[in-house]
Amino acid sequence: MSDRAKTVLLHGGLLALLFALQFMLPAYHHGNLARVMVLASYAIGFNVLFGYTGLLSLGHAMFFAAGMYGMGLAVQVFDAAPALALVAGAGAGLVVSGVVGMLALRTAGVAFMIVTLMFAQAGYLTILYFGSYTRGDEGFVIQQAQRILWGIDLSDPTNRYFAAFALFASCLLITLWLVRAPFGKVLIAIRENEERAMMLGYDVFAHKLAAVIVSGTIAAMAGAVYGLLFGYVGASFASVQYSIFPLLWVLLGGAGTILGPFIGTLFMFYLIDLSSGITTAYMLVAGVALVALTLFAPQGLAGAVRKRIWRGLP
Amino acid sequence: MEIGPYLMLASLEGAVTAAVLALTAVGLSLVFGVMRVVNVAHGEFFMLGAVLAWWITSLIGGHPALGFAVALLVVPVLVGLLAAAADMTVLKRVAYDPERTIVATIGILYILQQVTLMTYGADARPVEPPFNTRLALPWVEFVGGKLQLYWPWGLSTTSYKLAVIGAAAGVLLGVWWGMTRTKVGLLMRATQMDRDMALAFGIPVERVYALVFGLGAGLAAMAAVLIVPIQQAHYLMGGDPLLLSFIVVIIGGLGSLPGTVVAAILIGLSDGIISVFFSPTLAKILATLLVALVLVFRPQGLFGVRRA
Amino acid sequence: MTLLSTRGLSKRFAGLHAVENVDFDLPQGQVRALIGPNGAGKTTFVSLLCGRIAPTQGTVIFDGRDISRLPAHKRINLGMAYTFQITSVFANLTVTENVALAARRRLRGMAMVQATEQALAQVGLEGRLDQNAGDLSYGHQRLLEIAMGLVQHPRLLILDEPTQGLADSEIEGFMALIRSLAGHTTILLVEHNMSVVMQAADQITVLNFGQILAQGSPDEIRADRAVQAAYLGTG
Amino acid sequence: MTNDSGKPSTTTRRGALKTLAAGAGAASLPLWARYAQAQTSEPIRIGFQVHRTGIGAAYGRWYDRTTTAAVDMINAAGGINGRMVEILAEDDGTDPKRGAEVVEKFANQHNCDIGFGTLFSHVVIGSAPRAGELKLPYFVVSEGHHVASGMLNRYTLQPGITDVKSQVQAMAPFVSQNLGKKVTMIFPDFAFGHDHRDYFTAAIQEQGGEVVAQIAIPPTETSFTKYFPKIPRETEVVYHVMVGPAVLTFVKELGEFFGPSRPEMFGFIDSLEAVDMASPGLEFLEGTYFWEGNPRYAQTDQSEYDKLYRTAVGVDENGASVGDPKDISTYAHMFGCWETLYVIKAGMEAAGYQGPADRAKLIEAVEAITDMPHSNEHPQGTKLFNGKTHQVFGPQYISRVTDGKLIVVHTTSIEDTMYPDEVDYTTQPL
Repeated sequence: MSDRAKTVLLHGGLLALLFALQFMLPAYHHGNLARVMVLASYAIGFNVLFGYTGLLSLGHAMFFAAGMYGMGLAVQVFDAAPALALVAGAGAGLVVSGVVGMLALRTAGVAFMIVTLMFAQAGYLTILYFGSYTRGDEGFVIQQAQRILWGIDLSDPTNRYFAAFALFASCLLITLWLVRAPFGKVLIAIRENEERAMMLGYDVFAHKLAAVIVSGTIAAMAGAVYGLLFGYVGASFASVQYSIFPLLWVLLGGAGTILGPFIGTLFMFYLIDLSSGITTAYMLVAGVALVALTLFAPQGLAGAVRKRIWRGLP
Repeated sequence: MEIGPYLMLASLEGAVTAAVLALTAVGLSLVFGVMRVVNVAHGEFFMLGAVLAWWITSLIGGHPALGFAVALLVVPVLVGLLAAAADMTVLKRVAYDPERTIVATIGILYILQQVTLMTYGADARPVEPPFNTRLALPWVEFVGGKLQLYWPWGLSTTSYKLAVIGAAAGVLLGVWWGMTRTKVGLLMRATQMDRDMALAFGIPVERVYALVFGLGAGLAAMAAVLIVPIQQAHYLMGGDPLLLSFIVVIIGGLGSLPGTVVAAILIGLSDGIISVFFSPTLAKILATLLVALVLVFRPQGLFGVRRA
Repeated sequence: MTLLSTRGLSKRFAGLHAVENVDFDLPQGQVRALIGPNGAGKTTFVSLLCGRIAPTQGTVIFDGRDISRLPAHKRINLGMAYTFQITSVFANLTVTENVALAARRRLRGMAMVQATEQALAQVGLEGRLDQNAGDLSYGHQRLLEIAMGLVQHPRLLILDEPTQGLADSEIEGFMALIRSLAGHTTILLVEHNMSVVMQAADQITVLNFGQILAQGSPDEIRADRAVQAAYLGTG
Repeated sequence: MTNDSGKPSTTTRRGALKTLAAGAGAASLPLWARYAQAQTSEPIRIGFQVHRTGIGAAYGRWYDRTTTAAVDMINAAGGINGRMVEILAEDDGTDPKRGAEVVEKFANQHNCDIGFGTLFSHVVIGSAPRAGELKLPYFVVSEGHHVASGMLNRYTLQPGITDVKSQVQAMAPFVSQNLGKKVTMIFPDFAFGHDHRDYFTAAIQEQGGEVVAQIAIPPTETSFTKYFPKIPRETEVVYHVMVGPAVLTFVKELGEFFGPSRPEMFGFIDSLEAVDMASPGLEFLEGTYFWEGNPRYAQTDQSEYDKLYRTAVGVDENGASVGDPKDISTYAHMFGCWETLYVIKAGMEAAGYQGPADRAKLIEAVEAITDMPHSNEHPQGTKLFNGKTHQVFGPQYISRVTDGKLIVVHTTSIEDTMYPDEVDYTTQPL
């Protein structure tokens, strides 16, 4: 079987499975999977930058929150329709990631991590500062009546699942196409050897900036959809913890793989959900997972598959 | 309050912040300088210092000064040993790769925080200061063309706060002396300048790394022991010192100890004084952005000496 | 016609004059060798040409255009190609993908695939297409570097110590390759191996202490006393 | 069983010492394990959303103890409609995202009849939309104004604790008549603090007073003295409210700032909730005033109801854990759990609640409740429930620190806490 056929089969298979699960899962897991698909889209966005371009951002929550607040404030303050609000969310992510990228990409390595962390912290405080619009830490509700997209009530579980599925499928397919396209191959080249990529004539800065923007906009889209599907916009989504989560998910699933973010998000979600029944300190699980991954499996679950079973795994 | 006494009070408060911050940040800076890694778990070593100080003072009882003195001696050593163990079991095994170290120390951060939650609990607990007298301070004013002293409302500090400043200055002098005048300090500086050369000269680099990592954490813990009679020990208290230390270390130049101390004093003092003029939350936003922009536009100057 | 020239090109590192005031002209179609003792500033000089490092002073003119202020990738896009002295391949990517990355800037689809295969065949790596570049022997990585240069069909190919670490048979192949390119590709060859230089180069430029010491045909250079002195360390 | 201070889930000071000393990381048992008593076939399952971790954990621990005590008492008296009550507790990490997930878990995984219990406003606001969609009656004990403001939905109710708007506006008459007209407010710079700022500023103006300065303190702040010089000299009353782990530092530094010559002080007990009044550095509070949701110290005229409630939860006359006098309860808030559970009981009994199919009936039954007399079920005082706004109204206590104890000097009337309706949830479909 050719690589292309295997790729189509694998990713198409996953999407078909997720589509079919809609009709089989019990309500609780049905709801969880919808949530996981939105969060996995966030992780997919993070992975474009971290996994494929080799840039580790510790401030992705600011993009997620930019989308969430871009959408939420459009609805809350300007009474926008959901479709327009989603566009506003994506637009906010585009602008924020563009500006942050222009500045942060002047640094590299550890400095890039710290700069993104600092920008994200400033973003978090800004949300609190403009409390008269954002309701600060408390956040606000997107009412059910404001969540009807083209006549589809997104608060209905079935519709929510399909909306989450649509977001996830588009993010997955877009990134799959992207990393197999020349643009994505250049990103990988930059990850592997930035100077060599430059000396092959590629505009490294422009490619990295594009990667930040694609990554940030996908994260923002996930944030906007999250707010719309679950009816809440709040500052906690902009906090440091929500910048660490996608890193954790992507590392667990396999950085630089298309399926890794989904696998990691799903795995971590259930790990926390199950361990919270055993210990109150369930974030301990996250800590142990991070240390263990760094020590024993830096390539993650899908990364191990790529190493041992199929080298062509995109 | 008039602007004069106000600035004096802000400076006094800022000096306490600066003293504790300098100790914490010097620990972080030392680790970056010698080992070239960023320790994200640094704030949790600070938190552990405060929690262990509470534990020891509670166990000992008696006069508060007794338990506090024991804590001041024992806690930094305990935390330092723990950090050295983390260095040898985790950081050494990722070969001090800068990015993997950050991820691993984020993991260590959660582990320390959550284990503290499971054992110590979620409450904020106070430690009694060994001594604490309120000292009202005078200010001068012109009355009928003559200078005279008066006692403005609220212009005061406490004996303990002054002691914190003194103790921190003493410890920092000790660190400076250790780095410049002792053989261990020489080994550290040699390792900092050129790891490979140090290895070639038979310096036990791995042991130096464990020592430095332990020392860095120990300094954070000592800062926490000093501050815990003023604040309280709480399992989530590590976040703020971490962020502030980052800011200080970046402004001062990563790896440069004098720069770090100067930056700590600058940040500590300005924190109080800026909030005179801006909304405090806005001041924090501006400070954070400033740090990001300093890193963006002046990275070489602020990262100390770059390696070729 | 002159393809590349520099005027007053200088680079100082903390007071050290790595390249000083170099005026250099390279006519189109020529194979030029750049030689000189260790530390003469050869790699610094070619790095200035392709923009890896910025000059302290002076101009670089390529195809009649002042490119001194252009970033490296734009210079490459004008038709330069550069192979690294210390091999710098994409170690975790396959041999094919390494060359394809170089080809893709110019070509797409089947044309890109063909050009890649052809370049790899030219350097004799056609049997190792799916290996990771990092798993190749050092000599093969050098050849891969050259293939990455060739596939760009550059107007100016800068080869920095291409034969270092190659076996004698591979050097033979390399010489044949250079000969096949001669005429339509201008080549700037930084080289230590004197027999390669003498056979391959039309003209030779000698650098010493960052300055041009001599320039001329292989025979002229061989006879030059100053060059001999520089190489023997008495100059 | 009334005293649960020895239970593994509650980390007392002594307990913490022991576990720290052992260095053991023993995790607490999940609640369901402790409640797995053999009872009648089908217990009523109440999902208890609790802050076990995160910034709200100190409150969560006492909400847990109060809930446990109330459920034990309800079960000992025969349960609800003859069925035992079972608590299924899940930690929400004081995080809105996890909060919403926990609500889903209650509805779809644990098959709970209702959800109950959470305190922090952002968790309530993040979780309530899901509760509304899942049609899971969601009883919050948060004192936020979010319920009565109309932001939430028909399935979210707050029948056990008054909201911040009521509390704050009821303080204004006492402050202006007894303490002074010129007030400086110090509050945290986020939504909870902004509610205090907005409601109190309006209320004191109505009383002819004024707010001369508003000092907002950023979240994550750990030292406070530098903000105090902004208190204008003309200030007659300092109004302070602070939350989070740094509250003791805040109050201590306030004392150190003023020394012997302080103005009148009026604080919300949130500034010292779960903090020992005997902590060193708090001596200056003698003679200052506090709002208390429920008096921490047993008063001389303590009601029988408070006595019973206090004993049941395991709190001594000073508001501390019976087992550990240094382990101070969150007495001003946690009664809300107790009272809410009894409102649930009353609602279920009135609705003849049989199972999840009767959830809508339960909502209607609770909406129909109006008067809640001072009783064992409502030990904090007589209350009035507004079915339209889903919010309860009740008395507020103002205490003066006397000999290191909080002595109630004024009790507001329910009328003082009332304000015009901002929403009518009963018009929303069920």
